[in-house]
Amino acid sequence: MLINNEFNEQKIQSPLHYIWSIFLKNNFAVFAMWVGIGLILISLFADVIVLYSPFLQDPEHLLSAPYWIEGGTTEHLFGTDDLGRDTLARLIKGFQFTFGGALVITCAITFVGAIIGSTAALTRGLKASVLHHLLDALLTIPTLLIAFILIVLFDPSYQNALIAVSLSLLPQFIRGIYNTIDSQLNKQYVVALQLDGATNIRLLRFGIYPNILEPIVTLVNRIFTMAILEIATLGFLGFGTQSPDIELGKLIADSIDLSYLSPWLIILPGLLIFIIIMVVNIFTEGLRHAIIQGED
Amino acid sequence: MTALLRIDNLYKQYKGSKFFLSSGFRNAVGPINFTLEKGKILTIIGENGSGKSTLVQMIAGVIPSTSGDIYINDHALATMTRQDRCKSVRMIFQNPKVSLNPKMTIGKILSAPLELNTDLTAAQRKQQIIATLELVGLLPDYLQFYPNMLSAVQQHQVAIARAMVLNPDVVIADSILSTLDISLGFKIVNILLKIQEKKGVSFIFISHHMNLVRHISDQIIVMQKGIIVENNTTDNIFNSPQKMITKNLLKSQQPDYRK
Amino acid sequence: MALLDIRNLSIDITTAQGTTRVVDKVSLHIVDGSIHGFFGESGSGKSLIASAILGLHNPNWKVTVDRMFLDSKDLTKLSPSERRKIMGKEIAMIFQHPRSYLDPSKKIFPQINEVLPDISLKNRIFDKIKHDRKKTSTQQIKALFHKVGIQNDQAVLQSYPHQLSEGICQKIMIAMAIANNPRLIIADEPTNAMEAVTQAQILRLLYKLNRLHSTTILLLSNNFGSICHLSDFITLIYCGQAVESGSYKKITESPMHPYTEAMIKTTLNFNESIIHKSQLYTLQGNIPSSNQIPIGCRLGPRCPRAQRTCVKNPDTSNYKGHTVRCHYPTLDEKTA
Amino acid sequence: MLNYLFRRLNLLLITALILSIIAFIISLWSNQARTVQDVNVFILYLDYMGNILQGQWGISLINQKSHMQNGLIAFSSTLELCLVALLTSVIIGIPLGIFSGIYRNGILDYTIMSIALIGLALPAFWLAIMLIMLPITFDMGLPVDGNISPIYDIPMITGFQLIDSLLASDLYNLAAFVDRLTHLILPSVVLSFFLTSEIIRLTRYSISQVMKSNYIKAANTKGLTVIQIVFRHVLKNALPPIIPQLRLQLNTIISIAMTVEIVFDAQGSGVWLLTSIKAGDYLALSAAVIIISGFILLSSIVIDILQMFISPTTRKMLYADK
Amino acid sequence: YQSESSLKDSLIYCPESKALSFNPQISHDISSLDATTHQLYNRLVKRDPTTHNYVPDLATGWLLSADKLSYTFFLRQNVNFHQTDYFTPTRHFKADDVIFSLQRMLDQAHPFHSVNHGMGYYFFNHPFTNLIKDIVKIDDYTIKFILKKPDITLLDNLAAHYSVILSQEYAQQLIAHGEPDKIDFYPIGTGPYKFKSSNDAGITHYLNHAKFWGDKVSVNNIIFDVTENNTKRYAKLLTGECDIIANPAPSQLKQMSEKANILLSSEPTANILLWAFNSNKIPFTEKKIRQAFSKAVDQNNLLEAVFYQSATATSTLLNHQSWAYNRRSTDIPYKPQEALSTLQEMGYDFNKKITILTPVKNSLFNHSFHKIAELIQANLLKIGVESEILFLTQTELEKRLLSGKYDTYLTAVNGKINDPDSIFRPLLSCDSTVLEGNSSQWCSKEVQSLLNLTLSESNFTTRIKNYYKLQEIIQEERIYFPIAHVLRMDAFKINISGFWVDPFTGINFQHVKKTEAH
Ligand SMILES: Nc1ncnc2c1ncn2[C@@H]1O[C@H](COP(=O)(O)OP(=O)(O)OP(=O)(O)O)[C@@H](O)[C@H]1O
Ligand SMILES: Nc1ncnc2c1ncn2[C@@H]1O[C@H](COP(=O)(O)OP(=O)(O)OP(=O)(O)O)[C@@H](O)[C@H]1O
Ligand SMILES: [Mg+2]
Ligand SMILES: [Mg+2]
Repeated sequence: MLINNEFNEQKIQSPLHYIWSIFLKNNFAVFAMWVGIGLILISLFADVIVLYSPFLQDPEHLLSAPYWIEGGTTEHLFGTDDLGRDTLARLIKGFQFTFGGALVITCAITFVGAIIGSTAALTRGLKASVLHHLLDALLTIPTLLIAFILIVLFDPSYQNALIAVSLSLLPQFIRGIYNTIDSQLNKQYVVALQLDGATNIRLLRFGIYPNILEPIVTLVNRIFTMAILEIATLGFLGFGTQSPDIELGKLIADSIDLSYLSPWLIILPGLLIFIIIMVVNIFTEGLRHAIIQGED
Repeated sequence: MTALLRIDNLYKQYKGSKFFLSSGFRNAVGPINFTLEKGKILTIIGENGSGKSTLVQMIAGVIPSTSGDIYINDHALATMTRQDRCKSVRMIFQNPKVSLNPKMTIGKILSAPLELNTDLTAAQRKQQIIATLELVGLLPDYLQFYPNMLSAVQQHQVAIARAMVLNPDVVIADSILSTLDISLGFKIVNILLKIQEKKGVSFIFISHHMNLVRHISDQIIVMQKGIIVENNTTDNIFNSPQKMITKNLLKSQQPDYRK
Repeated sequence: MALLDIRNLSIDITTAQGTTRVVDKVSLHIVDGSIHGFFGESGSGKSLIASAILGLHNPNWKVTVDRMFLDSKDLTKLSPSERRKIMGKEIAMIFQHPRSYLDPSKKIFPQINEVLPDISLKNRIFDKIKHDRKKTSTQQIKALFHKVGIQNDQAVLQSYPHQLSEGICQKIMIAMAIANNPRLIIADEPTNAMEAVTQAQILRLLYKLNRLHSTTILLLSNNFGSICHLSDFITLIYCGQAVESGSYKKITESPMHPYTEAMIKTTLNFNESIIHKSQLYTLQGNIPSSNQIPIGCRLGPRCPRAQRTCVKNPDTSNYKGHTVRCHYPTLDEKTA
Repeated sequence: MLNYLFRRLNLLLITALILSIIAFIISLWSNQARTVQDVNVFILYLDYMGNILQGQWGISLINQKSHMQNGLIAFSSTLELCLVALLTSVIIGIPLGIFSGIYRNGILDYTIMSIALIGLALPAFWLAIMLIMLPITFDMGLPVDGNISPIYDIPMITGFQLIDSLLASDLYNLAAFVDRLTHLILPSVVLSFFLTSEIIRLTRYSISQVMKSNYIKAANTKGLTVIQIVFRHVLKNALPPIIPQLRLQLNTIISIAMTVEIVFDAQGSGVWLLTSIKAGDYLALSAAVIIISGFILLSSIVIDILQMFISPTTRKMLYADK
Repeated sequence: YQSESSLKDSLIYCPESKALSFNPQISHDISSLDATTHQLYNRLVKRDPTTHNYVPDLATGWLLSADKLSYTFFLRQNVNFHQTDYFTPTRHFKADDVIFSLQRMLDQAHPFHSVNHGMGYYFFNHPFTNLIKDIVKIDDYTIKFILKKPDITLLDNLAAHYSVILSQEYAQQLIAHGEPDKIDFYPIGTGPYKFKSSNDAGITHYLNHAKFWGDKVSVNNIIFDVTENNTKRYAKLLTGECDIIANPAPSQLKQMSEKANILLSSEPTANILLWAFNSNKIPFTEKKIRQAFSKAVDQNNLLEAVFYQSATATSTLLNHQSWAYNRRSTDIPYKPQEALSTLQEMGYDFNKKITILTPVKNSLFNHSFHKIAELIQANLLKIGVESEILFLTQTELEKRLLSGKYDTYLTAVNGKINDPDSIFRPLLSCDSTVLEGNSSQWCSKEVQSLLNLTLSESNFTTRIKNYYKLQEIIQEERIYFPIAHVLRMDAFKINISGFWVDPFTGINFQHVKKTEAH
């Protein structure tokens, strides 16, 4: 009798399920996930949930403080700015632009970067080496400089800022994907699959991607974090969203003169950026741990 | 009767690395010439780094050869389609822990070679896989399992099944026992022997365990520094080794310390 | 006279899957000046026991032991600093894959130098000034290398570990182990994954050390055949349970436990003139995985002699220094 | 080894070529260089490269000086900021990372890692603004603007104002140097926030990797204390791998430094580029590409080569991969 | 750490923007004036800051001829020009320097007339061309101005910032070296401070002019450290990086006034913030529409939201302090309902989006124009008028203004001399172009003749009467919607004393004193 019958009783869980079940045990990360989902919903339905239009001016309440601070009103929970616009509404609107933009960028980079990175990793020869050197060169240009160049090329606008940020982050992602795939290529199960004659797509789909979840999650997280920070930075420098549209970085820049009268106009958007990044990082950190644990 | 496998002046060279100006080549393996007949077990022995793995990997098609030809049933391997090649030569990787994709079920792992190299329908494939599992001594239930749920021996069995599922003519097993305890390794040897008995395939086997080599092989090749120094039947090698290296290799087994 | 005396050592490990008793009531009795072979298949818990002896286990492992004495010192009651003293001086350890146990960023010389006796801080400073420390230590090292059979010592001392072969590295490890003339060397599969020729060299070296300096050696291995001839005493462990323990002679000539019998049969596979390409003898079944350990006697499901009582954990019975843990041991007339 | 050097050199040349092409394209497009339409692009490129190599990078619209001069002065100031920040981050980050890595998953570790996460999540420009607002809330007298007080008139010798102000000590004693240092404090604090958390993470990872390794186990069996082990075996193995990791972050660091400079109005590359762009002087961008990327490229290669000399393990890897 | 301002002989002044040049003849922005008029140069006469009487400067006295057509000025002797790295004077100040300086603006053939004319501006020659026929040197220390017609604004003009006296000798040296354009960037004057250095980062360094003819200054170094960002400027005042800051942000005033170690100075100026209606473009050709738009905007709200206490509301173009200010001029109050009904009456097309041109101040953080525009936009929306804010840089703005394709324009004008004409003429005269200030493209015969008439009128009562009339017309026509007079504000450390600000000629550091900081 060669077979242990006990195995049959064991519930067979696919690795993804297994990872997920480990992840769910991490309360902190699960909480971050729900907050993250909440954030996504807010950014999707920002226009519906705000009580006031972010552009509506309320001359009765100029520069009122958040309600928990002396001088605040419950009418404007987070206070108003110097034109009497509701800070909460503006935060949400700005958040929509920053977070939504970063989300779109991250998806786009992940998609495009995965395609280019995989192709590069699986091809050899001239094409790959040209791409390589190009990446090497692009990686030596600081992202802010790339963004400057592209912004100057296309004029400042929200869309162009997004394009600039994605193009400046794309090389990093491609290089990251390339390196991870490349390290997978000499794994024996990949060699075995290649020997079976698997096409590249199949190789990636079954052989490689399921095994590089952890580095991908790390990479995507990094890209997302950088995207948020860069969108906000460009907005702050006046290269992003143009008035009247708002974005968290621009919100800060707009209120900078008011830092003495109502510092929360600056503090709140900054904190929001901070919270977004924290939430996403805690979530991905939990995910990473789950993946690592699930793999051994 | 012609040989099943014939190796003809096979070379493998790696780019030299000492000086960048003299971009010389370093001979890892070659020239290699030997033949293998159907249903026989050929064992390659030699010191570490003598080129055994390089040689068999070339035969299996994992790495390309620099020059020379490999013939199976008088067809040059280089001119064959990939499908034919896969059906002729298969390789069992050394360590199933790293050669079985942890994210694929056993069923998927085994059906991949069938899907890619045969025109069988899904049902036929399943049938074939179950038959192969039976051959290596595993229950069909294992199809749903992931490799990490299996014990080391079972993982080896799966690795063998993957090699056998296409019914190849030659199966290569490069030091597959080195990661196992001796007692467990014997189990694998038993399976291989049984398979050979049933299917009549030829094996190319690499091992450092001389007693085992003696037990299972029909023919032995001794390699040193990339070339074959001795190629003979098991009895001849063990009873009258010609070269010093062979004698050393044989002597290393089971020394008596108490003397 | 027992150098190391361990009674009922158990180790429980808690993982994501739950707590498992990985080592179950193992007793070990190592006679001073002997080579004690400790055989068990992969994953049977040998390394765990070794690290428990040295106190190197993870804090989240639960180690319980009735008695663990090195000579007359109770190892369980040592303070960290006392334990550290013991580790270098009285117990030394050598490992499988020696190269990975050498610091890759340092040359061999400073690594050996580190373990040489008497490097108190005061002396070190003093020697730095006097510059002759190096000389004396070089001599010491030379002597050590001579003992373990390394010839070109200068070259070796000036190399990084990655420039040396596994065999040399293992010899260096052994040299480092014997530098302080420890009473006990624990060798954890010192020859595994080495070439047969090198394996023989290392084992012969250990044997010589034992005979010439009467250093006690605890030799852990998963290859019964390669160590049994070397050992004075042998203990077999299966899945964390010590199954049988006794002198070389008793174990090889009159094994009592079915597992031991099976192992001996396995080793002897080739010695008898067996038919070419016939099936080799193996014990049926597989080693259970750590979360599937059967209750009672762990060999139970695979044991040819298993009966209903085997679901209860057998007690250890001692037959004149030959201990066995089985409900149905093979007893020949003499021992019975 | 020579082979490796050669490969690095090769990489350097090709990457430099690509960079120069990028710079050329920017300059072409900014249309300031020259506008000869019919001439072959290739010839234009050669022309451009000729000019670049002769140091004729074009004249800035802001102050009628050469772009090269402007760029180098600005970048040296950025570099100075980065170095000061790096120094503080190393001093703070490495010990924290070591603690974290050794006592992995302890309370100390969690605290340190939370700090590191916070450092990553705070937007640099926002942090900078918060620091600028500090003097208003607390009466704190750290300068918030510029490189050095305008009172001091430091002759430029090296371009690094810390050094220059030291050299000018006959004029102002050490006052100018101290003043420069105090001007660097707030910007480098902001930059250090990011850098420190990066260094903590890298160190922690590297240390915990080493702590898991076999030779640390062996060191334990030799009877060494934790401190001995850390100093004799852990650090030497764990710290060198951090450098190439940090090297990969070089462009992010410079990016953040530029943002910080803009907020603090320190006369570095950030302000230089910003004012150039505002003045429509886009040739500055191509000068920046050459200077900044050139620096990053060169320093990466230098680091790689140094790494090879320092670390025996890397050398081993080089032997292994042919 | 010792803050920089603790050094007693250095004063750091932080203005908002950089001086365009170091010659107030060609740059008239307030930063240039602050940096030059009183520090580097002297004029023939100046106005006493308290009594507003004309007092001698480089002229020791003057005589008006009986026909009111010529003035004779007697010049101060032994006045030294600055000695710097780039110029060493060999002679004292004399009549030639006066003639050189003033003729530069008057005489088209003057070798320096067109030098640096890139900064060309209305005031470069305007005030004098219609005024002075000739300037005659009588001897080295006596000169005579011959007027075209009797005009009482000569002294005003000579006391204005652009009448500074440069060195003729230096100019000749520059010509000889072939670099005449340096005259405005490496200045030589007779003022209490001399130019030392200036860099791109906006830092300008002045040294004490040791051989100054007047009282010795107590602070040896004056440093201008341009800081665009309001927040930063304030922070620098607090950290001691600045001793005096110009134009603190309105939002900071309240907090500043509460700080014990900071003082504020405020000075009314002839500055006015305007919303101009393009009277050439439908529908703003209609008076009633313009009035309706005026009624639709809540001026008080604008002031409160943007300026806090740093501006005074106004309904006319003139400052309340001006002698020509018409106290009886009618206000147009905020009445959105009325505005709406007027618009409906007039058949205003509510589907049309009107444009509001807004200049981008070349500072990264300054948004106050924009803020005003946004407030106006919101006000207009309340009566159903949609508008679009065009936020334009200087060049784009000029292009747009010249093309005439705009509805309204948000701007500010600054009176250069203390004469109502200097406010009215640029805004209302048919001769002045859109860039000179006539951003509503206004041209009416009545206004034009009134303007011209009043300028040559020497009877003061008639002048007042005329200007009253003019103000009534403007008020009725509603060509401009005057928003506010912005106050010139400076904030300084408590240990600084003795500086004063002239609303027309800039800040004066001559008598500034710095005591030990606490
Ligand atoms: N990718 C490679 N590049 C360069 N040289 C290589 C490469 N792979 C192997 N070699 C060299 O080829 C020689 C043969 O190696 P091979 O692995 O075939 O030896 P082996 O006989 O299988 O040894 P072992 O018994 O240890 O498995 C070795 O000297 C090795 O250094
Ligand atoms: N850190 C750990 N955490 C959880 N389980 C562990 C850990 N280390 C070892 N084990 C478990 O303890 C058992 C015994 O391991 P040990 O390493 O002692 O075996 P061994 O006999 O030394 O095997 P080998 O011959 O492979 O060295 C194994 O089943 C393993 O799963
Ligand atoms: Mg091999
Ligand atoms: Mg072990």
